[in-house]
Amino acid sequence: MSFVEYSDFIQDGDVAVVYLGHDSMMPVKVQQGAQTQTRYGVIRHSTDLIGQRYGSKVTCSKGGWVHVLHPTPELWTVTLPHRTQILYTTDIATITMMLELKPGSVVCESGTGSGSLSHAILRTVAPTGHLHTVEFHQQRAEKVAEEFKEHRVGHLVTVRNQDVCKDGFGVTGVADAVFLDIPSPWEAVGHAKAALKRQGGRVCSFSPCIEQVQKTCEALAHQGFEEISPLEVLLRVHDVRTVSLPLPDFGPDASSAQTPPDAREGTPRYGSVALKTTTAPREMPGHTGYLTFATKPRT
Amino acid sequence: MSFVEYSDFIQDGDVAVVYLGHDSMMPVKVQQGAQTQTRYGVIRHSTDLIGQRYGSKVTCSKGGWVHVLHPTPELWTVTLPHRTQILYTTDIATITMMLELKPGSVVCESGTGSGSLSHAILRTVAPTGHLHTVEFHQQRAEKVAEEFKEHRVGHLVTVRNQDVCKDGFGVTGVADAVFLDIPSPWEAVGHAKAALKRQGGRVCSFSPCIEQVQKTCEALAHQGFEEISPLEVLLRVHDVRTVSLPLPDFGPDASSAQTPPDAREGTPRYGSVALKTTTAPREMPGHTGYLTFATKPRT
Amino acid sequence: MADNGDDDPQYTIKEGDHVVLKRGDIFKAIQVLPKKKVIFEKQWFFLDNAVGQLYSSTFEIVSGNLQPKKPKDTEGSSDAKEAGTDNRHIVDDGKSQKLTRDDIETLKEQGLKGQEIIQQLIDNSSTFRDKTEYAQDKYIKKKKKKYENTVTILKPSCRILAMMYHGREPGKICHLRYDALAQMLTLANIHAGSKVLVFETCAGLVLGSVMERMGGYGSVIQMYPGGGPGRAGMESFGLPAHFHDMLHDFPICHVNALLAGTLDTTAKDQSAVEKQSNMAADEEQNQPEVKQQVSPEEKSMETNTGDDAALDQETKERDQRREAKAEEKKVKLEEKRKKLAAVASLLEGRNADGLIIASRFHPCPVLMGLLKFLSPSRPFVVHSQYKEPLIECYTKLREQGGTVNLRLTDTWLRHYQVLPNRTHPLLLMSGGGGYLLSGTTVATDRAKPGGSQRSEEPAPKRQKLTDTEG
Amino acid sequence: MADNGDDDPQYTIKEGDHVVLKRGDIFKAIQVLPKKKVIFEKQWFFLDNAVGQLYSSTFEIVSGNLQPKKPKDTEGSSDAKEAGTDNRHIVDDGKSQKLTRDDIETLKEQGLKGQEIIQQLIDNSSTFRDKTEYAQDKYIKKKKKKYENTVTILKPSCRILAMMYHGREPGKICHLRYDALAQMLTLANIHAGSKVLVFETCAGLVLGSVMERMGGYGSVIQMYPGGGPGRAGMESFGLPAHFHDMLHDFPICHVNALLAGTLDTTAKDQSAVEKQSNMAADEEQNQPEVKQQVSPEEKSMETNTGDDAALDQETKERDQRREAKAEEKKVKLEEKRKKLAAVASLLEGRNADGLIIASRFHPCPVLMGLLKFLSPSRPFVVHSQYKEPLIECYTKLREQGGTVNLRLTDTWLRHYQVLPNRTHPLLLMSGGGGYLLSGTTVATDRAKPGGSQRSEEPAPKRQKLTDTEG
Repeated sequence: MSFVEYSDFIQDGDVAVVYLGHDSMMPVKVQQGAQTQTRYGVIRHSTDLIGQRYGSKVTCSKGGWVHVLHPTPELWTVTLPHRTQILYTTDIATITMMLELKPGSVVCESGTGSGSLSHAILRTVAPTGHLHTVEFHQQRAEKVAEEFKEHRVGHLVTVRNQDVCKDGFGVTGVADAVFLDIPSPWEAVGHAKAALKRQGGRVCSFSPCIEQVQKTCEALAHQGFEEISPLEVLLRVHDVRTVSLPLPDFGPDASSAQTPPDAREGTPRYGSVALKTTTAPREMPGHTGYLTFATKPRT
Repeated sequence: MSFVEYSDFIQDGDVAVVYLGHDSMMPVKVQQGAQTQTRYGVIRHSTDLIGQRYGSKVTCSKGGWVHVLHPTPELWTVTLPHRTQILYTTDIATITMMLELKPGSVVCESGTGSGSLSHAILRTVAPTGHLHTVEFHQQRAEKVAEEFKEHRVGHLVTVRNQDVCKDGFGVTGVADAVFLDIPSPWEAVGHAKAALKRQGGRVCSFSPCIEQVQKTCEALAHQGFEEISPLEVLLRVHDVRTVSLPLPDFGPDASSAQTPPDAREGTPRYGSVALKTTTAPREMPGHTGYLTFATKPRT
Repeated sequence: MADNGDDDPQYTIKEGDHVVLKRGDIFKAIQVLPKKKVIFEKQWFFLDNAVGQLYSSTFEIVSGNLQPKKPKDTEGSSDAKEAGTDNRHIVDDGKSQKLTRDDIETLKEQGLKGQEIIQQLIDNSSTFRDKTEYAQDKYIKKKKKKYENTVTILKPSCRILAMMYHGREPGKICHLRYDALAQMLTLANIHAGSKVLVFETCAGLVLGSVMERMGGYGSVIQMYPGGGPGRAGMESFGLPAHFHDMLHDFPICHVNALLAGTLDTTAKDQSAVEKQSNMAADEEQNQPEVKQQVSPEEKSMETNTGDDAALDQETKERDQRREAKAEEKKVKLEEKRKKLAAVASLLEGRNADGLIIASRFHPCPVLMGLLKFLSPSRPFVVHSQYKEPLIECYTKLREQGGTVNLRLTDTWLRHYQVLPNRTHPLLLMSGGGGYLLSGTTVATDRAKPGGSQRSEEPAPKRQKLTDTEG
Repeated sequence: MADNGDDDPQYTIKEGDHVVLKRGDIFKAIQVLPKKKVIFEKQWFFLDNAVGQLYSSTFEIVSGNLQPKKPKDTEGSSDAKEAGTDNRHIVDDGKSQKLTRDDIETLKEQGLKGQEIIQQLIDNSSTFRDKTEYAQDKYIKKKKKKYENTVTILKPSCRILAMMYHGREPGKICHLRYDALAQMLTLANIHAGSKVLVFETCAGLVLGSVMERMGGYGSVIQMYPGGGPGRAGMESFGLPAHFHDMLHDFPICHVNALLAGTLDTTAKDQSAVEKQSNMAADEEQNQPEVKQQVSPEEKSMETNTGDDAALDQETKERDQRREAKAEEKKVKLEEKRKKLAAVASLLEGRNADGLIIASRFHPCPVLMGLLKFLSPSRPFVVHSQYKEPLIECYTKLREQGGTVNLRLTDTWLRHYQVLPNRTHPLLLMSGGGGYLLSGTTVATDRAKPGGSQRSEEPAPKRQKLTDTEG
């Protein structure tokens, strides 16, 4: 297992994702002899996981069962331990495409946060690209570096514990893309420009507030960035369900000659109709942040 | 006919709406002896309109036919002559509810513009309410006053040609609600407060840009308004259509014993399925403006 | 609605008034009754002290009673906050708050008010000053929600009640969001002096909104399914008494008979009226809205009447009661008959000015049935939580003709936080407020009944085969 | 991708390169060929002068040729504008622009460039200075669009081509909006080294995007319906030659045979291969994408070969050609056979790592058929312009089991204008980018074939009867 390469079988030392049910998953570090407690009972790593195929059904001690999934950056995003606000897959997918990431891309990122985006970047730039990620919070920088190793992507990433607004990304003229998720992105725009290749590249800044976007756009324009394009993407989840709609009873139809237009074949006058449809969740994320993209021209 | 009262029959002097087809309508001033040219031919007012029932089908000179509709503020909004950017029904409906308009309400409005919102306000506050509307552009103020008369709502409205930011609404302490659609609404917030009843009332400001909203919110808070609530409403139109989806041909099914899960009853293996669905229009209005509502407390 | 000063009783809370309690974004509709305990946001209190106070006043809840608050006291002193620029120095050790849960309980027992407790929490948080302004704001909001105990009493309105139902019990109003309701009222051109048909299972919210918009002028006919018209939501509007004079109701089980001209509402034939009454009884258990209108006191009375002693006496009384009930029933039936006759005559002309449908029923048969009561050139609007049944309505109407301007829409509503340097859309939004199908009736060619009414569009605008509407 | 300086050929436009022309938000993909006339935004020009220039350069079109522009020249001097605060003084008399249409044509003939013409228009507008900044901006944009004649040449990328197709020809890509494509690539975990199945009728855009994301590592198997794989969009990516080595294709008409183990790809049985070739010919006329790949020159060659003189000579030549063609066909068939055998062996293991479907076909049978080729614990994503067929997919998958994490979603995309005091969402937005159904495969219990596989959810999480998923 690695976050950038599929394996067929679960091995000692892997990180696996236990699927407990819809929207309910947990990551597990697979260790010979270890056990994991779930609401369906205990999973014994040596017998239940190691040597099993990813995707297998595992019966827990209480008789309930779960599926064990191969980790992906997307599964990691929904199961990782939150040390900060994180970026979710909808924004991540947009960032990946709009930054034009692909195998071989060199990317700078700050802040690393809980590493949600970092894993997705690493997946996309592997096996020949590199991620330089800067996190000012020391505890977090250490923790995420440890996770990268556990997820076998450590060779693709350099974690730096410094203040990107003061000290930049620690590299110059090497990046194809730069991503900013910091409170004052406009203070780091100059460093972003310096980190990007002379031939140009793409930059993205994520900010929840429009004032941050305004200042960042100003700084980007001032630094000569082009195609400055702020946008927002929201995910809408459609819950599939079967609903039953009762039919109204308008009373006996006196004029039997002309059947009323509401008479339905095969359904009694006084019944209901079942219907496959989707419903919107009562509440949904109304905003995560604005994504401001721009292109650094050749300099 | 009046914009605040239905009639059954078309009379000389009415304004009627000619429905030519989906999203194609035009207003007509009904006049004994007059004619109106449409793409289906001429409509002769004396014979084709006057005395006919609203909603009737009228055959034009070229043999095509149209329906003649009773005017409503909503039909007026989609057919009125644009002298400015106008407010559309989606925003108007929201404004009407969130300003708590009802029969008897006294409302102040600026600018009047092309009168799209004004007609909707008049419809709702009639027969006992009143609209004080302020328009700084003289030509427009005169034109809209003329239209109010033609639409038989002149008795419900006072049109003032002045600068609301300098001179206010011309009334004090009488309004239940104030609506602002001007470039610098924050300059009129004080006048809005003065126009509202001592017991309190509601205010709404429409602005396309967020900076206008920010300044207006600041001014509203400064003037002691409460429940300051900026929002946005967008209309999505769903086009109903029947689409045909071809079925893929996976080739002859060797194992006839186990029918594949994709085999459909009654449809040939190599055919298509018709489906009632809706599609989104390729482009839709992505923004009209922000609506900022607030409550003036008792003072 | 001239300005009559504060003496005007409309601005004063009176006993028996329908009011709305508000805290933050939370609303609750309630009637002001003496010594009636009210639960709101997990707190118990009496409304008695509110009587005689002005509407829109804010009260503090002090040991179960309302205590008027000075205006402006509610506002947090957000300017006084001292904010860090980022949160790099915050180490999450779970120990940043020095006040324990027990400390807070002690503060509450000491009678500290919500605002004061929050200030204590801020003062005792070692990390508060290091948090970004954004995070500080979140913190205060969270704590406010937990410890504040003020309540504002509002005069009900369509806006407030629609927001209340949507926030508290969207299931009861078929997930009709307030902006969708706003669209319906406008698209249906609801206004004073018209004759409007309403078919709803939204607890009476839609009915009340229509009545408010008509200001007591004109007539509203509530078409209701078996079990009686649901009106709790309409009552919450606290509309003036004379508004109720314009309200009529008609059970839809008589629609076919009325349309066929076979509905007999004369005194001779009671069957129609009686059937309706029986059905109401039969179906009551299927009507959650109706059941909830029965107050707990009434229920307990019913269950406590049984007593084993003095059986004879009881039997006698029971007979008397039965007789009295039979007489009562007769009078009621006669009243009902008169009412039914009146509303039938309103409907018979098939000249209503508007139709609003928002229900848990399949909208298609409802719409096709009720549309027949409209004059030509009148608007109608149907709401449904689901899009598919409205597609069916649309298709049927296109096939049948008699309508133009058909539109299937929904609205998308977004609220904003606008604060210095912290402006953004709210992080949570409603998933959906339902779909609307709206249109306008037109005269159908009565000369050619039945037959080929399909091509209701002008000839030059032929449809492509696969497009139902261009 | 180290920084190799400008000598690196990847930064230089070469003959034969696939490039993208850009003006404002308008894109067009084109191959750089000598003396090839190009039409872009109603203007004709040759690309020859671009060869040897750097990518992302902007050119001015001067009498049909490209002329490199200095950077920064493109930007309008928006700071220099003098704006009115409102438009009260503007009387619309239709006379505010003093330049006539003829004047403008004269300016153009004088060789004035777009930017200069716009300045002339501004200078000659009596109302421009009185307009609000907002209105000024609109005016300039409108005029810019009309009179500017610059073009930027970009290196193609998934981002640019996806935006191009969506803007120009959404019908060709099943209305798959770029943000939806972005979701698909991420949800399907497309990355170097995996084995991915692609089924698309999006002109090859999805295929190209997948190939770009895999960087030439791993394998992509394009499953294609009759008529041959559509790839024009993929070619536009201008991917390095070695990327094509990882691309395989398989006609779906052999899927059932392959799954049943009856597909014979040995030399003895040519029928399978031949059938495929014939079908390709039969169906070509139903494939607009394929037809459009035929260039006008090829077409005219075909129609001009007929000549009435020297019939004998012709007959002879025709025979020769026929023989040569037959031989050629044989060789081609053998090649095809080998390729089919190779791809069949890739699929037979049923161990693909991902599946992406975006087509005009009903997604349900496509998904149910192709899902069988995936390993357990692998993601799949299906796009459809319509929600209903994906509801069907969802329901089928829930019935059948073998998948988890099913989600039916769509995304909502909003672009912003951020300018001092003029920040707002763009006034026009895309109506929709299509719906996605995504999920993950899991191992099915092969011990119990058929039978009751319905309760694929863990026992304690029972569904309500009316809910398909909670």
